[in-house]
Amino acid sequence: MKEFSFFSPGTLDEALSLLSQHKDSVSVIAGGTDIVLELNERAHTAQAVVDISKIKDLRYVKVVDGVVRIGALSTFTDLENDPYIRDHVKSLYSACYYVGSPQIRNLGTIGGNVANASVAGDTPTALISLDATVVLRSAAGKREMKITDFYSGAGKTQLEKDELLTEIYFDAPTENMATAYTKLGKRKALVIVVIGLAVLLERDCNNICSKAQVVIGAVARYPKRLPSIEHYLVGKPITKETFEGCRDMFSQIVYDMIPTRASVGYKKESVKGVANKTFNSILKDFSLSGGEE
Amino acid sequence: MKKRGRGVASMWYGIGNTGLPNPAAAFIEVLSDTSVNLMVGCADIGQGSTTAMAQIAAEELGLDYEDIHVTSADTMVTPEGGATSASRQTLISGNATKLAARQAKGTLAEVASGFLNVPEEDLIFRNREIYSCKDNSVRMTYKELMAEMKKHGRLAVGAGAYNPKTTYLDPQTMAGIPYEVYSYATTIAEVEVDTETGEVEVLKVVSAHDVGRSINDVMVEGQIEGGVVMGEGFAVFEKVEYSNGVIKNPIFSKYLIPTAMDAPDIYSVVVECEGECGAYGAKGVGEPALIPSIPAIAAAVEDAIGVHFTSLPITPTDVLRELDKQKER
Amino acid sequence: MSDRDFTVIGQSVIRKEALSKVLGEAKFAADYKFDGMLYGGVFRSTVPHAAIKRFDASKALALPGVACVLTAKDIPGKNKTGIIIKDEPCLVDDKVRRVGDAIALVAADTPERVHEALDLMEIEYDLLEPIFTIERALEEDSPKIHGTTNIHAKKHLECGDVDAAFAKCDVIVENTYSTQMLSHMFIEPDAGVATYKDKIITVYASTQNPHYDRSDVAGVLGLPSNRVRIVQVTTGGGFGGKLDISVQCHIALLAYHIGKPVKMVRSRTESTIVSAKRHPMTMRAKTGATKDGKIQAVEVFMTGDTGAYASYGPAVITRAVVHCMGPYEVPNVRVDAVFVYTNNPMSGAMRGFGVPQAAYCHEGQMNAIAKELKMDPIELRLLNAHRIGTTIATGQVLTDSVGFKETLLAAAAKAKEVM
Amino acid sequence: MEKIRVSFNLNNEDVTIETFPNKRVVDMLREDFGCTSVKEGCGEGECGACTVIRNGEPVTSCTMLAGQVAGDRIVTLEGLSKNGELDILQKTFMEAGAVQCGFCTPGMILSAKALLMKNPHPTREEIRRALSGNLCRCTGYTKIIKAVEMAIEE
Repeated sequence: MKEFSFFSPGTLDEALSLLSQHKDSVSVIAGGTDIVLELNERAHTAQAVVDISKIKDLRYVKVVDGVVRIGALSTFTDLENDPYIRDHVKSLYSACYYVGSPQIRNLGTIGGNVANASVAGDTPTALISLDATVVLRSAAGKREMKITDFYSGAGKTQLEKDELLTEIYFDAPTENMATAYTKLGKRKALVIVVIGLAVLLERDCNNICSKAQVVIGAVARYPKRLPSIEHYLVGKPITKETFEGCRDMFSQIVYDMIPTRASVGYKKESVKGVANKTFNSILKDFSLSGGEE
Repeated sequence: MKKRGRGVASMWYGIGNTGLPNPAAAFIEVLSDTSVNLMVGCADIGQGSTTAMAQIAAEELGLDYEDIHVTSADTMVTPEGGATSASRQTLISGNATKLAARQAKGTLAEVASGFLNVPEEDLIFRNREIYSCKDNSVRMTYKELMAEMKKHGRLAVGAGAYNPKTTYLDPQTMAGIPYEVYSYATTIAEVEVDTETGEVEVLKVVSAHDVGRSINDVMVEGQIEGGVVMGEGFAVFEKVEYSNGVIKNPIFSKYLIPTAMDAPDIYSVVVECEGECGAYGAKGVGEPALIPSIPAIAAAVEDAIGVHFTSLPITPTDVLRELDKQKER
Repeated sequence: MSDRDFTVIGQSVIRKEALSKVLGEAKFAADYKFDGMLYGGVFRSTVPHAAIKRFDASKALALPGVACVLTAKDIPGKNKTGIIIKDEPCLVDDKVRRVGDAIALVAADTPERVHEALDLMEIEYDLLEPIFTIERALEEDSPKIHGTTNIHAKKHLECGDVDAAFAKCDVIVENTYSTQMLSHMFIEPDAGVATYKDKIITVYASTQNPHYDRSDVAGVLGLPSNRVRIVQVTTGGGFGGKLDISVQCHIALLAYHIGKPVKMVRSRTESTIVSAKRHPMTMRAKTGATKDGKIQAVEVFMTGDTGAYASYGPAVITRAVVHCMGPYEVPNVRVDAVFVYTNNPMSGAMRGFGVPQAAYCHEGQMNAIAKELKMDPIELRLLNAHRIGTTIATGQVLTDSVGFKETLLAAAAKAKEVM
Repeated sequence: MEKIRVSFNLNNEDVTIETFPNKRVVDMLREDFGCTSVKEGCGEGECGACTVIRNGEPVTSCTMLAGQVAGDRIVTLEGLSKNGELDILQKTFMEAGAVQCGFCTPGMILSAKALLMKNPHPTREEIRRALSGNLCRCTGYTKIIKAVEMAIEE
C-alpha cells in the first residue's frame, strides 16, 4: 500500500471540511470493503484517506411523512435487520440479504455501494426501482438528485471529490405496492451478481397495474430502467399470465443491451427465469395465486 | 421448473506411486516412563496422518494414543517419508510405523518373556499391560516392564521401512504390478436443476468407500466429505480461465469454490474389507474421496434433464444451451 | 486376537494437533519470525515464451533497505528443479517458458520494500512464438519448449484383442470427454522461512514433500543433503498443489547469500499463478458390451496439456492410463495417451493424479452403456466389478482386499434410506 | 508518513498503538499484537480466514485499515478462551472433527461465535449462511456445521 494520511472525522461537518481541504487526492472509505483492496493492490492511490465510518449520525433508517430515509452509513446488515425494510421494502431487503458474505454485509454500507457505482452492486438496482433520491453534501452546501441521474455511466457518478453521499430516500411503498429483487449468481454465497432484477408494482382496487418500475442490473454497465416492460405492465391485470406475457421481452431487451458479449446467450435465456422468480414474489406479496409456495 | 435427478458412479484407486518404488520409514523409541517418541517422515497437511500414525503405533505397542508423541516431516529428525500424495501415507508410512513399533516391541517382548516366564509369541501387549494369552493373570504393567528394561540395560527402539510391492511397468504394454492394493468407492448424488436459470443444486450425496480398515472413522468421514464438496466444485463450478498463458481468475472472488451454503448434505459410508497389506488392513481414502462424486453429479444432472454432458464443469450456461438444443429437436 | 478387538485402531480419537489449531496457536509458515529476518520476493515473467534480452535491477538495488537481488548466475549449485524430470530452473537462465517464471529474487527489510524493489526492476524480452494448444505443440515446425520435441510423455497400454472383441459386442458407445484446468485453492498461500546458521540451511515450509524439497534445495545450493534441513510446519492444505517446490529454493538461496533469515509469503494471486494446476484432459472413449451387460472391450485415446514444465505430468499420465477402464473386468483394453508441453500454466499433481478425469470418462461410458441396455447402472457395475481373482489390464491379479461390490451395495442401501 | 494513534479494545484489554495509516487490521493484529491466529488467505475479503469479531459482528480484517477500528471492541481467537478454559465451540470443533488443515479454523470459529452470540439457537440454514463467508477446502463443511450444532445443544 502506498503512503497516505488518514483521517477519521466524528462529525459530518468535520468530514466535509477535510474533503474540501484534500479534494485534489482523497479517498473516502465507509466500510472500506472495495477501496481498501484497491489501495492494498496499489490499484488506487490517494494522498488522504477519510474514514467516515465513525460518523454515527449517518447510520439510520427512518420513515418520516411517508418517506423512507436511509443514512448512507447503514450497513447491509443494518438494513437486513431493520423490521420496516424487511416487511415493507422487500426489494431492498433482498438486495442486502444476498450481498457477499456476513463479514462484507457487516462492513459494507449502502452509501458506499451506491457511490462506488460498481457494475455488480446489488442495492443500486433496487434503489432505482424505488425511484430513490440521493443527498450529496459538501462544505459548500447540499444537493439532491434522482439516483438515475446520479449515475452518469460506466462506473462514474455525479459525486464531486469534496462531496459526501449522506442519505438516500424514497417514497415508502404503499399498501397497494409490492417490491421484489432477484439475484442470479454462480453459487449461493460470496458471489457477484450475474443478473439483478428489481421490480416495484402498484395495483388499483381492480388488481390492475397502475405503476411499474422495473430495473435490471449487471447486464449493462449500470442498472437500467426498462420502460418497455413498465409500459407493457401498466394497465394490465396483475396475474401470472400477464407476467408470462413479458418473458420474451426481457430476453430481447437483454440481447439488445449486450448483443456481442460472450455472456449474452446465457443472460438472455436465464433472465426469463429471473423474471419469473421476481414476479412470483410479487404475486405472493399481493397474496395472489401463482406466487411462491 | 425444477427437475430432480439421481446418478451413480464408482472408482478404483491404486494406492502409492504407479509402478515405482516409493518407500517410507519411521523411527520409534519407548521411553522409560512408557511415553513414546515416534519420528515419521510423513507430512500431515491436515488429512490427519500424524494422528493415524500415533494410533497405529499405540495399537502395535499396546499403549494408549495419548502415550505417543509424533514428530513428523523434519528431515533432520525423521527418516524419508516420501510425498504426502497418491493416498499413500496410511498404507506406506503406516506400515513403516507398525514395523518400527514391532521392532521395539521385539526387545520389549524378550525382556517381558524372561520376567513373566512366558514364551515371547504368547505375550499380548494391550492397554498398557503385557500378559500371557494362555493365562491372563500372568501379567505385568508397562511401567514394570520399562523398569525391567532399565535393569537389563535394554532400550526399546525400532526403525521400520516399507516399500509397497509393485513392479516397474513394461514400457511397451504397461504390463506389471502398478500398485500393491486398490481402494474402491461408489457415490450416489441427487441434484436439482432449475431449467429456467440453468442452476444445478447438489442436494444430497451418499459416498461409500472401501478403505480396507478405518483407523479413525471421523477422520475418514472428514476426507470423504471434503472430497465430495471438492468434487461438487469440479463438476459444476470450478475452472481456471486462461488465455495467452495468463490465468484470469487466480483469486477466490473469481475462481469459485463451494461455500457452506453450496455444500450438499453428505452421507458417508465407511466400508471395511479385510486385507493383508496395509497396517491393520488400512488402504487410503484421500483421493478416492474426491473421485466418484464428479461423475455421480454429472450422471444426476443427466438423469434430471436427459443430457449426457461430456465436458466439465457443467455450468448454468451449458445447461440452458443444451435444453435449448433439446427443444429444437 | 480378533480384528474387532483393537484398542486404538478404529477409535475416533481427537487429532493430535486439534487443540493448537482451535486455540489459534498452531504456527503456519507465515507465522514464523526470527531476529533480523528479511522478506523475500520474486520478479516474474509476464510473457509466456521469450528469451531475456536485458534485465536491470540497479534501481532496485539502490533502494535503501534492499539487501540483495539474485539471478540465475548467483546459483552455486544446479539450476534445475522438478520432482520427476528436472526441467524447471530455480531462476530463469536460457528462456522464459510461462507467465510467472521466476527471473530474479529480492530480499529487503519490509514486505512493502520488496514490492517497491520489484516495481523498479526492468526487463526486455525477445519474444518467441508461444504455444497454447496441443495441436500446435505437436506440429513439426512448432518451436520446442524443451529439447527437441514437445511431447512430454507418451503411453500405450494393451491387453487382449480389442478389435476382435468390439466386433462381437452388441452395444458400443463412443464419446469424447474433456475436463477443465483446476486449481487447488488451498486456503493458505505458499509460504516459508529459511535460516542459514552453523552451515546448515533450515527451511520452514508449507509443503507436502519435505524430503524431496531437501534434494532440490541441496541441489540448487550445491550442498550435501545433510546440510539442508526441511521442517514441514503446519500446512494449510495442499491437495497436490504443495508437492512441487514453491518458495523453498528461493528463500534458501537468499538466506545462504545474505546469512540472514528470509521469509517469503506468496499473495493469493502469485500462489495460484505459480503452483501447478490440474491437467486439462481430453479422452476419446469407446466401450463395448454384450447384451447380457458384460463389458468386453475399452479403447481410450487421451491427451493432456502439461504446460511449461513436467511437474507430476509423468505420474498423471501413467495413472490415468492404468485407471481409465474403471474398476471393471475388461478383458480387452487399448489405451494411448500423449501429454505435451505448452506455454500454458504448469499442470501437475492434484488430488487424484488424472484418475478424476479418467473416472469422468469411464463412468460416463458405464452409465451410457446402462442406458443403452436399459439396465440398472448399479446392476451393470455389480456384474462387471473387480473381485478377488480379477486380472486387470496390466496383467496383475487382484488377491488382496477388493471391496468394490460392498461399496455399491452400501451406497445403494444408504441412498434408499436418505434420498 | 505520519503515524496515527489508534486505541481500541483487543480481547478485553484496552490497547493503544502508534501505527502507519496504510497498515491493514490483519497486519496490525498479527505483527504488532502477535495475534497470529488471524490468517490471511486471499487479501480480498473473500476467504474469511482473517475474520475477527468487531463490536459483536464478524468482519474481514484484510479489508480494513488500522485506523478504522479506533474505539472498537475486537475479538480474535486468542481472546476466546478464558483463563485456559476453552470456549464451547473450541471444544466441539475438536470433538466433531471439524478441524483439518486448520487454516480456516480461527475465522470459522469466530463466525460461529458471532452467530451464537446473536442467535443462540440457529437453524442449520442459518448456520450455513453465517459460515458462508468462510471458505474451507478440506472438510466439506459438514463437520464444521455439526460442531456448531453440538455447541448449541450444550
